[in-house]
Amino acid sequence: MSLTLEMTYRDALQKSMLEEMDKNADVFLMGEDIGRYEGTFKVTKGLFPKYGHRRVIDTPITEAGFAGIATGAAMAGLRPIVEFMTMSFSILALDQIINHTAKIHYMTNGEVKCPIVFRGPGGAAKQLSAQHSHSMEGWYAHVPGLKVIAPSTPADIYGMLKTAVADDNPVILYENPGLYTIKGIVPDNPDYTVPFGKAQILREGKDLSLIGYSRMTHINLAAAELLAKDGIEAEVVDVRSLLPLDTETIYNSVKKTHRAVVVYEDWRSGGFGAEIAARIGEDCFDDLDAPVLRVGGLNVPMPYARVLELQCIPDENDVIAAVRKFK
Amino acid sequence: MSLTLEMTYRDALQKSMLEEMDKNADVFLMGEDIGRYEGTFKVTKGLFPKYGHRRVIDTPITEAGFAGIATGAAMAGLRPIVEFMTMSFSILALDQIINHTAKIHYMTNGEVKCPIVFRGPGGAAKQLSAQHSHSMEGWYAHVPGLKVIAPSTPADIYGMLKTAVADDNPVILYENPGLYTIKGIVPDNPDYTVPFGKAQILREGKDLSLIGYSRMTHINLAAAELLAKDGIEAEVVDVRSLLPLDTETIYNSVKKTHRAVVVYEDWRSGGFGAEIAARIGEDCFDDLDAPVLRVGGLNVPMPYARVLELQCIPDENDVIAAVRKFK
Amino acid sequence: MAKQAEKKNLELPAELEQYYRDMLFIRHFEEKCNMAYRQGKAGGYMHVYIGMEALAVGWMHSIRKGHDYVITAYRDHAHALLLGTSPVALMAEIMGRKGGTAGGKGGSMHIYDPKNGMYGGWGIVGGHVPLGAGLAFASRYRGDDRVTLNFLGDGAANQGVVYETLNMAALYGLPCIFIIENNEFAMGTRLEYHASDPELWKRGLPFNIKCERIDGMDVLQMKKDAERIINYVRKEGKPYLVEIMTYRFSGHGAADNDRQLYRTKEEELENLKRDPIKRLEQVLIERNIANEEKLEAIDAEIQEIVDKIYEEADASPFPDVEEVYDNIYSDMTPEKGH
Amino acid sequence: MAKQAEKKNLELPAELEQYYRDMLFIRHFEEKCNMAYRQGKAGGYMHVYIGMEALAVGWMHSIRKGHDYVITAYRDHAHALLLGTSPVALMAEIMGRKGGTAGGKGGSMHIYDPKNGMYGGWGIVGGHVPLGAGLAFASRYRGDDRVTLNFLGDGAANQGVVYETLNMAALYGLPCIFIIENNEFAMGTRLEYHASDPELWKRGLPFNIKCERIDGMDVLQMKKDAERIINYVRKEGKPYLVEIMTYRFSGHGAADNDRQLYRTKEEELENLKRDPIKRLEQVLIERNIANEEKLEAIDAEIQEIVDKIYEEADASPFPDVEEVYDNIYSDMTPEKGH
Ligand SMILES: Cc1ncc(C[n+]2csc(CCOP(=O)(O)OP(=O)(O)O)c2C)c(N)n1
Ligand SMILES: Cc1ncc(C[n+]2csc(CCOP(=O)(O)OP(=O)(O)O)c2C)c(N)n1
Ligand SMILES: [Mg+2]
Ligand SMILES: [Mg+2]
Repeated sequence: MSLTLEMTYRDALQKSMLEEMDKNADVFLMGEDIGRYEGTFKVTKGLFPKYGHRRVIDTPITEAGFAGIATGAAMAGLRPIVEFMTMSFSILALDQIINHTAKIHYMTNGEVKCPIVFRGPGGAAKQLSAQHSHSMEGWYAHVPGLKVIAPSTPADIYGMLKTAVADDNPVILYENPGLYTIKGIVPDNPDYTVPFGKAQILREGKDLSLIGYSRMTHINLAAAELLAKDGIEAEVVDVRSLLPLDTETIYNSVKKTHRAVVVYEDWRSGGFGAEIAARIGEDCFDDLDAPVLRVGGLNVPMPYARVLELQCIPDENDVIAAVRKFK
Repeated sequence: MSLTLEMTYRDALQKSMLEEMDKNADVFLMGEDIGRYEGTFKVTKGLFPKYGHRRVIDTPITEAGFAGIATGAAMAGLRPIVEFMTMSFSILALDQIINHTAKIHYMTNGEVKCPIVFRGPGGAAKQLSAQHSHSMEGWYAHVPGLKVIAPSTPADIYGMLKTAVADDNPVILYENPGLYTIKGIVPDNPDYTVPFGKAQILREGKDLSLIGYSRMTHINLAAAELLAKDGIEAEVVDVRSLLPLDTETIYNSVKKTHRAVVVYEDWRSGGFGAEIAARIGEDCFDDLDAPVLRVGGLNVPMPYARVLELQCIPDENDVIAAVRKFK
Repeated sequence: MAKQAEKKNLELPAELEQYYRDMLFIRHFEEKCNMAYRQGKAGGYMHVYIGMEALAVGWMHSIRKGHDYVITAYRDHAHALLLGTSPVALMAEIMGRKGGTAGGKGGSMHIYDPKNGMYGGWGIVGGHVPLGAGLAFASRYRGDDRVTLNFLGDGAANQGVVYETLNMAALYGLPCIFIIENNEFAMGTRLEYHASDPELWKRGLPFNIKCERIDGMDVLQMKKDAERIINYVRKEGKPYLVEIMTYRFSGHGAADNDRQLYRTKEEELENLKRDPIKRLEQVLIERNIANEEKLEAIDAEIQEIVDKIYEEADASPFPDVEEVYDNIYSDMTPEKGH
Repeated sequence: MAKQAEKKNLELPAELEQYYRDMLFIRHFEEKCNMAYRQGKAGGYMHVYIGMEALAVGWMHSIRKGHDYVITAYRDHAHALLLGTSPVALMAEIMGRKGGTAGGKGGSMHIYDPKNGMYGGWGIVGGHVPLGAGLAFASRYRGDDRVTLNFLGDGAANQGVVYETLNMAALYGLPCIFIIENNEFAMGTRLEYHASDPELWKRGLPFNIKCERIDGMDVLQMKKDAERIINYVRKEGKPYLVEIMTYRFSGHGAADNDRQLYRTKEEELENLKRDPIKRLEQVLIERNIANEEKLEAIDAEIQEIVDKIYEEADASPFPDVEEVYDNIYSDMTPEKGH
């Protein structure tokens, strides 16, 4: 038996869910077309045949309703994993999630716990246009009572999903359609977990810090590669967890490099990158040799035409262009 | 006939709506208990008797439904003003507002306009606890396609409501329960308007800039008074309009004072103040003598007990405490 | 024929007296709440159940307390009291005290007592309805025999999420009873202005859910119907929808002090004749279970108990300011400070 | 008896031929769309109407085009074509071109053509339904005599906002027809797995809305029913709900290539027998309006037109990158840049 496996982000997520279902009979899945249809992004493929309709539950297209039902089930002690076909559809369930799920523990002063995971892909896929391309992680990370994670690698999604299922609080797992097919090494250990609130340095560098999460971490890695050719050593900080946010690791990187670029796919204005940038500005002021720059998605409802859509989503060239602004 | 009147924020808003309804037969009001019951915050008092149920429409408690119906009516050329009893309830209508209303103009490439105003009080009133105390302005100001305003004075709500009604785009008017009873001078001129995208300096000062909007502007003014006693001259920047955001006025103030505190009632982490702070950090780096500080609401679901609630909402002492951090 | 049998007055005297005491206790408890509000000892939004007591009493006496699940909106004092929640802790919560059911964090609208089966206490109109179905979902998932009582208002019955929930409850076979407390008003909006068909029991029709309309001002009838329906749901593992006709004697909430905006004094007086407490008083007298004197004694006794509850709650401390950060999460605290 | 009268074949031959041409045009147009998608010329989510043509044809021939309002979800090509939207502009939109109905910004799911009464083209399941009621609201507000056709899917019929809208439509008396296109599937979920009662026409029952179920595979019957209902709604100024039984022959969207996950080949073959185009062909032949030869000629003619449309669209330019900022607002641009 090997100690690691190579697999895609999608497979790592699937394997992680499957193992958690095997471990704990209270864990079940709920979502649109996740059972018989295997999920639109095929993340739940194979789970319906194995667990049947009792534990892999196809729902009507009623996001608010099933988010609420799953939340109620969690209040009663079950541990649901709810898939949103895309995070854009979770907007219909926001009242349930932010005004109910997130507040149960506080409003009951700890009497009722709500161990639930909401997951699904956020951000742009390919030409899904304005109504289907929302990044929602910043909205969720704004809400006390929720935890929000956005892993970028197969190992991390594997380990963080497990942490999420074990957590007694509601967790939002923000995926990204562009991540499902990327490959990576994953520990072959069903007890492997990755804690929340720990950022990681995926590439060391001394000249500047590229700070991002989810798919943007890969953009940052690619940008760092290119910058290295010009002798610029970028440190890549993979934030992984937005709430709790590991400011320590972020700040330490900035203290070392004195320059930071925060990269996120969500609309630039008011995205969670603004929070990260504002905190760095507040707490690392004396360490900064240059303004904290941000690279975000264009402030535009996502257009359909590929040529326009590509304009909207940050890529390594946008990151490099930002870096070039540092004198 | 006097050229100005003294009146409350509530009365100024009411007068403004009434005048706009008189001017344009396409303007109508919609919302819960706004007609016969006169509105929970009594903003629409007197309008039902005057205009009847055709133009002052009591709705069922179905926020998504009536936000959508009003949006459809706006698509057909009417000019609805929709009241949310509190902005917390607008969460139920978010899919309509951010995924439909905000995107119509773009998705139709300008073929369909959507002249609609959504308004209501956001933030804490008094002991309404966790589910009723949301500040929503930051969420809306994150969404391209919407305009978001948060006036702090009777004159501004009077003039900006008129600008909003005349606007061919969806406008979110963020009020605050604490503002309704404050008084101020209002021009006695039904054609008075206040443009969007223009911040104003409500108090000049050379030592630091207090940047805020809505009720927090009054907190900033109060803090500035107290600071003045200690010889510290704070400039108070009333942002008024979050989207579009008048960075020019903000930056000019910061360039003058070299120190900025951004003050907002919403949860500190991920609130719109983070965006303002991040932009100042990005664009005024060389002008800053100290980090851009933020004063926000505690990252806590609003508790009921008054002693706890008061902890959560920023007041002048919190602003002063932040200012004291400047060496 | 079933009706015939029911007419036989099968209730024991002690039972009837208990219903009477319960209704009266709720009534006096909430009059006290109103007083506390007027004195500034309670704040926020506070909604009393005055006039509607028979409804909750009928249902709560028909479930297995502490076993079955109960959930409702913000008009929640009666439900908690009947389930066995400490009235002192409840009053303390309403007054924002440390010893309240939620340590003063929830207030009147957010009463929870899960050990007794009370799952809130929710402020968003209609928002808790799927949560209730979720409790029932857990019962079905586990194969236990719990029933969930899912109370909602006539106004709430319009919210979209309620229909979504009805569909799923029937689709998954959830042992959940949707109980529409039709008190004829949603805040200041009369039933016929908010519901295109005021017969709200019909809301079950499209979903293959049994549904009916019942009078909620007669506690004895309420009790019988509640029992019948609960038995059905427990046995069949299917949802049920009932519309219960009632009336709130008070304003919508404690801050609603101009009821004339939406109803006349005459209408109120007319409805006061349906007072469920008065109605049961007559039964007690007719059946020789009590006389005027005894009723007065009970009233005085309950009034005294309620006074004590209030005093005890009022003597209890407020939360400490540091508690503001407690229990946002089970295991961590968010970034502190303004 | 009304049925008897309807059996009299009142349609003129030219009318029948037009329905046939329209259905065939939609069919071929969308086959072309599928081809464009396979070739990577169209992207995103794209949903064709193949098998359902009789439905839209019946309704669109019964309204006053350019006067009445039409709104639907993302399965929207047929509705636009029938209203008179330029097929080249439509194809160009599907291919993300500058000359598309929305300049390439919307794509297949977001087709608008307000001058012709086409108000989209919406991607959130159920989300457009209140918008449609809002269009009807404008008609009522203005006192004009427009009718709104508000199309939605069987899956969409579960969304909460739909019920909220039904209630308000009836409450306010909106001239809006809710047309449930029941094609038996919501993506990969079969009707009986998503609706607790598969008779979706019942969704109107709680709201005092007239409602019924109709066959949507026979264009002639569809036309008659559509006319009858539209006349009623225009005259009465009240909403109406109809469930129309149809079937989608294709996958849910162009990317759905494993239909076996949710239905068998046999079921598909069985349903192909209901093909509305084949059915009308038979009528045309029976009534001696056309023979095989003529039908083939029409087919070839339409195929050629569609080929030309495609070529023209395909030859048209892509949007310029700067256009990305156009029309977010009518009068301003948000902060630019990444
Ligand atoms: C989503 C939402 N919208 C509006 C409100 C404000 N509100 C609180 S109670 C209420 C009336 C509800 O009436 P009903 O459901 O009949 O319950 P009742 O108060 O009569 O018990 C309203 C409009 C709210 N709390 N939540
Ligand atoms: C709110 C929302 N949830 C999920 C989706 C994904 N989705 C798109 S179409 C669809 C199926 C809809 O089925 P139905 O309403 O029957 O329409 P049909 O596709 O059959 O025409 C789903 C689940 C969506 N677009 N919006
Ligand atoms: Mg009511
Ligand atoms: Mg369908």
